[in-house]
Amino acid sequence: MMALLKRDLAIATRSGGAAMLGVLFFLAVVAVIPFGIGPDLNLLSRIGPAILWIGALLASLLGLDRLFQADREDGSLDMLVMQDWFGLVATVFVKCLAHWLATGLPLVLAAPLLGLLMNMSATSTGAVMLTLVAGTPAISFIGAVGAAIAVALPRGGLLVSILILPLAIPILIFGVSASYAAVTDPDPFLPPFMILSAIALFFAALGPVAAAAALKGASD
Amino acid sequence: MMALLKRDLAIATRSGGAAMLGVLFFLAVVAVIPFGIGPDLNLLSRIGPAILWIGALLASLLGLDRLFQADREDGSLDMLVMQDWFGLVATVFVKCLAHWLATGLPLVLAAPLLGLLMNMSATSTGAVMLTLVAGTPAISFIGAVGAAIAVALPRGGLLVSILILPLAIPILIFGVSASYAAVTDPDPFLPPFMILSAIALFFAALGPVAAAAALKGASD
Amino acid sequence: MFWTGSPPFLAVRSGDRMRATATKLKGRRGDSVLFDDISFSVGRGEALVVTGPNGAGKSTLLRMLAGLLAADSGSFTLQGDDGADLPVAEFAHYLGHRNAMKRELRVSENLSFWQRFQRPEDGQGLSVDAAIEAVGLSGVAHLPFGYLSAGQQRRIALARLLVARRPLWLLDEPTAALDSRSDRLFADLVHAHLAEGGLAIAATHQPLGLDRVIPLELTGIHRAATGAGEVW
Amino acid sequence: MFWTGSPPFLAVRSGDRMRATATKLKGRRGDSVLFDDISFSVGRGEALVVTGPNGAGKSTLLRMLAGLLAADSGSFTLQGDDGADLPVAEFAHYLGHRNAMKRELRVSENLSFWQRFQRPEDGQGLSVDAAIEAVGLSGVAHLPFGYLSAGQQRRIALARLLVARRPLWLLDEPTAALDSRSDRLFADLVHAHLAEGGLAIAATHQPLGLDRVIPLELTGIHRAATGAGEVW
Amino acid sequence: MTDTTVSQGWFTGLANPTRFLALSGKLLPWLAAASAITLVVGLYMSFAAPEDYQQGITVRIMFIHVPAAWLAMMCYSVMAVAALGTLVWRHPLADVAAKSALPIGAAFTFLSLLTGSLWGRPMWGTWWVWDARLTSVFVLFLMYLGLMALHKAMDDPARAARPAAVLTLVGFINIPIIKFSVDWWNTLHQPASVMRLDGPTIHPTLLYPLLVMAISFTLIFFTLHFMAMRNEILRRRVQAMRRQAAQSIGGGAIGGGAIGGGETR
Amino acid sequence: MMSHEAFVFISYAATAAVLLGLLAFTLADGRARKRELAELEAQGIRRRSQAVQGGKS
Ligand code: HEM
Ligand SMILES: Nc1ncnc2c1ncn2[C@@H]1O[C@H](COP(=O)(O)OP(=O)(O)OP(=O)(O)O)[C@@H](O)[C@H]1O
Ligand SMILES: Nc1ncnc2c1ncn2[C@@H]1O[C@H](COP(=O)(O)OP(=O)(O)OP(=O)(O)O)[C@@H](O)[C@H]1O
Ligand SMILES: [Mg+2]
Ligand SMILES: [Mg+2]
Repeated sequence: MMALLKRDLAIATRSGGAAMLGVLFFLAVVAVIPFGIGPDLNLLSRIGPAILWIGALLASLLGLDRLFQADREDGSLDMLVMQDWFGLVATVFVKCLAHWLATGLPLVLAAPLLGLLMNMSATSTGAVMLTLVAGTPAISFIGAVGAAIAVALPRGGLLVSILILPLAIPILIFGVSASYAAVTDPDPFLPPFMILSAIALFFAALGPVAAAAALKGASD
Repeated sequence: MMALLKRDLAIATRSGGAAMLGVLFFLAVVAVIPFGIGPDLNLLSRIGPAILWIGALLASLLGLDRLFQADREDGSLDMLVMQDWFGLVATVFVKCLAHWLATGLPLVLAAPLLGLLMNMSATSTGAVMLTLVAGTPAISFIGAVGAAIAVALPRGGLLVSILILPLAIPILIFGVSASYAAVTDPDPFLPPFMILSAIALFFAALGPVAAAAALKGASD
Repeated sequence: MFWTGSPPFLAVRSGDRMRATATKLKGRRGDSVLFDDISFSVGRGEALVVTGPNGAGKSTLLRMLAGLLAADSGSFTLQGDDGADLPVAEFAHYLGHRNAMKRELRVSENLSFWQRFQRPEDGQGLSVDAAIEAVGLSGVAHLPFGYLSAGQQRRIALARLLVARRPLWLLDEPTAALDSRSDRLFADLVHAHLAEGGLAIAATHQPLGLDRVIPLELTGIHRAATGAGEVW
Repeated sequence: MFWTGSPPFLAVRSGDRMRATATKLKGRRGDSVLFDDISFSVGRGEALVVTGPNGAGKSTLLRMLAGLLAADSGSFTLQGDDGADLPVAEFAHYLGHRNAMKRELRVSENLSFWQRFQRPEDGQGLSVDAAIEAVGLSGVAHLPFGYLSAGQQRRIALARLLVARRPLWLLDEPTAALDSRSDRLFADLVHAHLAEGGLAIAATHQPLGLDRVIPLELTGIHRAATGAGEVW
Repeated sequence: MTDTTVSQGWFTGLANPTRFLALSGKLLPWLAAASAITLVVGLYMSFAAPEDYQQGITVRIMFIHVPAAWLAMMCYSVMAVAALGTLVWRHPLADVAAKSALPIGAAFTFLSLLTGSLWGRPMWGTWWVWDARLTSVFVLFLMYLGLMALHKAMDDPARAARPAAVLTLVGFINIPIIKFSVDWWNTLHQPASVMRLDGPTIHPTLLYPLLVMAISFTLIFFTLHFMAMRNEILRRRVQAMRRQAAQSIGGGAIGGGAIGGGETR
Repeated sequence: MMSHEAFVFISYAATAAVLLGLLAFTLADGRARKRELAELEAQGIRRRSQAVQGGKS
């Protein structure tokens, strides 16, 4: 399984540059929002966490549709599916992890820079980073279900996003509210963050199983 | 060439009615935003144009990297490259057009509906539509260069995102600022819009030629 | 013998009963039955060669054996030396039409990935270099897989079978794109595999150069599915 | 003859001088020269068959002839009947290792796309249905290409050569994955093409079943590039 | 290909497509008539109902808004049950039921969104707000459309069935969210007044027309759903026959003849 | 600003339009499927079990 992680990371970093693309897209999102709300630094810093979260959610969609498609096209998917059930679930889990490491983690790391651009306080930026660490893997995990469903579709990209976005809404809600709770005083940070973590754990358990089921069914 | 357009559109639509998918994708993106930044209608209507533009950029990026890769993997690219220079440039142009028709145009057409959801004024919505009409093809055209380079480099598309997205960001910025200029009073709409159109024309001319050159060079 | 190093764990001993047995397999694609009532049994040291015209269902049969497709009815089991059922997925190698290699990774990276992915903890198999050597391509290890010629790619795909030792080989047109020298090389590989107690099931259009095989011919005449198949 | 309909525009007439001529072609991949000083000339009704071990450079040569790769030195030209140079890209069909068909489109959609894309305005060729018929697969026209078996896919790829008539065929292992019946069918297709004044250049490991061919063997012995090739 | 294998048993026997066609054929005229009658009665009652002292004439929008909203949720629940049928019993008719409910559910959801907007404009002064109730209904609408897109993307219905069923079930969490969103988050939208544990709090002059309209919409739903299911069955039958015909023309298939394989040793 | 009656009217009209549209589409779809079946039968293609289970529906 480590081997799989290493291979997927090698491919991600070698071709496509998914990590870079995600961060750049993220940057683009953050760059255009100020146009809308004007140079109101106060407002910017207020909606900063939300913007970072939305950017991260959307950036995670990039490349998600190829999660299994590339393997299907060169025949590797057959070997992956040709495992016992636990092996397959573990494989999907590891592939999600690799996807997160290649696209989600860079976003987390880029968050401080973007926080600066959005005039966010250090606490706020820290809170966003923390919630992103907990939340973005959940997006990858639930995204795997969409990717597995669309594995046989030529241009699954949009379809995967459509299927996944409604399911990702809870992640967004609790991610953002935890980030806000960290800076606004009466609200405690922990409850929404715990819920976010619970969702992440739930998706980490559910996503690979559902995706594995879809892959088993899709094999032809 | 019409045949190519038809084929590419057919492939795009096979995965579930391209136009509908585009609109749906956009709806999903827009639906997600209020969960992030909250249901403040005022704020929403202010960042509306930016959201629409970000959605358009994201939709264009999803699947853009596959513009030539799919053809390469099944061997069709050889036949496309095996034309005279003008044929190849025309082919790239048509493929970009198909990509735009399948992903960009639906967004333009859906913009009024989304404007309503984002509580945008009619002027604002109109301005966004106009800028999207001018700007989204430019993203497809310049994206083709990236896609062609990605095909060329067997192990290092990293360049692609680093090269292309920075080029796409000006489109985004001028598109968004023109949309805002249309509604905020002191700023004139025309200058940024003219710049946007100029960029679009420039990319429409440059993109296919550059992409064709990259493809010719890439063939191995 | 090129299997140097570790002792041949598969070596045939008297009393070895490892067998791959198909019973009344029925294969369907869409609404037509490709084959029905396929039964065979392959033991250690034996090879089954499936032949038949294009579209007869050879690949479909092999994918069923590999567990990638569900059989319409019938069963395929692999019994270990002690008579217990073994999971095919873990004891068989499947080599399909596609090579299961990443173009952008080096040959050695590709192979060592599969080695670590497919070799069980205590399993055996050649080292990556030895496997590349065994398919006669020493020197290409550092090249990206995509740089190889069609035949070289196929040979590297064959090398995957060597880096993780598994008793049953399921091969779908293994010699496609191979030149005549490599055909012989492939035959030697399979011979060695069989000699060490392996089992092989191969679909092919070309003679594989194996001398003692169990033939199985699919006629390519399909019939429409009836009964349970006709739902609507 | 299965080319029914339009008169055979390629039919050999006395004085026809269409020729494909290679002069001192040199092919390089990376730092090694695959072949050097390859010269040949193929006229109407003639077929050149390139053989050689895996990795010898057959595919590389064919891609050079098709104009997909630049030759290191030397030239390849196609002269029309009037002696003028014709653009190879427009007068040749190239069939590579891959089939150039979309899995998700129907067979008929794939073929009619290539027909409209590759057939010149005034060009000739079979209708899609006739071409599918010619490769013996009538009935699969409405199926998605991805549903076909490997050999059926290859045969549909061959059908592409029929829907848009071009005088020069460049074929890279055309019979890979074909069964023996289809091998003969392919030989007939090439025969018909040659009989009507076509030219063919094919790379292969298997006998193609053609009776009069010009052989060209690549040794597969590569040498390191020197001289002009060695820049560094 | 176990997904099309029909195991024997009373349940599957009852749900045999051919038998379903026969049964639903008999039932449909009655259903259609009942829907028409209740609709006419309901419409009459809604216009006979007195105007609300607060909302004036716009209260009449309620008589279609609320049933449409209920049906939007009920339709998804029907689909979720059918999805269970697909996954657990692997019965093809369950997939037919789920697939053909999609456009109907989407239509009712659309109606509830539209009439809600039309009601919101005079009542709240805005067409749309992003509150929890409205947004969750909007997400429901998106999920209907997404599932339709998924079905359309896969040309082989047998291959779309299971992924669509998985997705339907995963998306079911949205239904309780819609139902209880008004209680969980304070919103503009008013809380439940009919379907409450402690009985309806709405005045009978408004309640009865509402209930009749709800019954009518439910009957309309089942009428349309049965019709759509019949169409879907016929569509799949045509598809199967087409494929079969094509195979008997090409590929050398002969009916019931000897086929490949056999004992080899 | 529209009168309140207009909102009510548009609501009822839109509901009627959507439901009638759905009905019309379903009827047309059914008719098209029946036509296809009839065409296939005219070509002599029938369900194998037709003799047992009886005819078109
Ligand atoms: C687009 C906007 C709207 C949407 C999506 C929407 C959605 C819904 C839904 C899903 C229900 C069913 C809730 C349940 O069964 O518990 C419902 C019920 C109801 N809605 Fe709306 N609604 C909207 C706008 C409005 C407006 C503007 C009003 C009135 C001012 C309104 C008044 C009601 C009433 C009275 C009920 C019945 C509640 C009950 O008795 O249980 N809605 N709506
Ligand atoms: N995914 C699929 N869906 C539906 N039908 C398929 C699918 N794959 C193959 N078929 C059909 O099943 C039949 C058998 O295909 P299969 O690939 O098993 O043949 P094969 O014996 O391997 O042929 P070949 O020698 O050409 O590789 C063919 O008629 C093909 O059209
Ligand atoms: N894209 C490439 N980049 C670098 N080297 C390549 C590339 N493609 C092929 N080569 C090398 O060039 C040599 C010739 O390859 P080519 O594909 O022409 O062989 P071939 O004669 O067609 O072999 P086969 O019979 O296996 O198809 C091989 O040694 C291969 O490694
Ligand atoms: Mg096969
Ligand atoms: Mg080759």
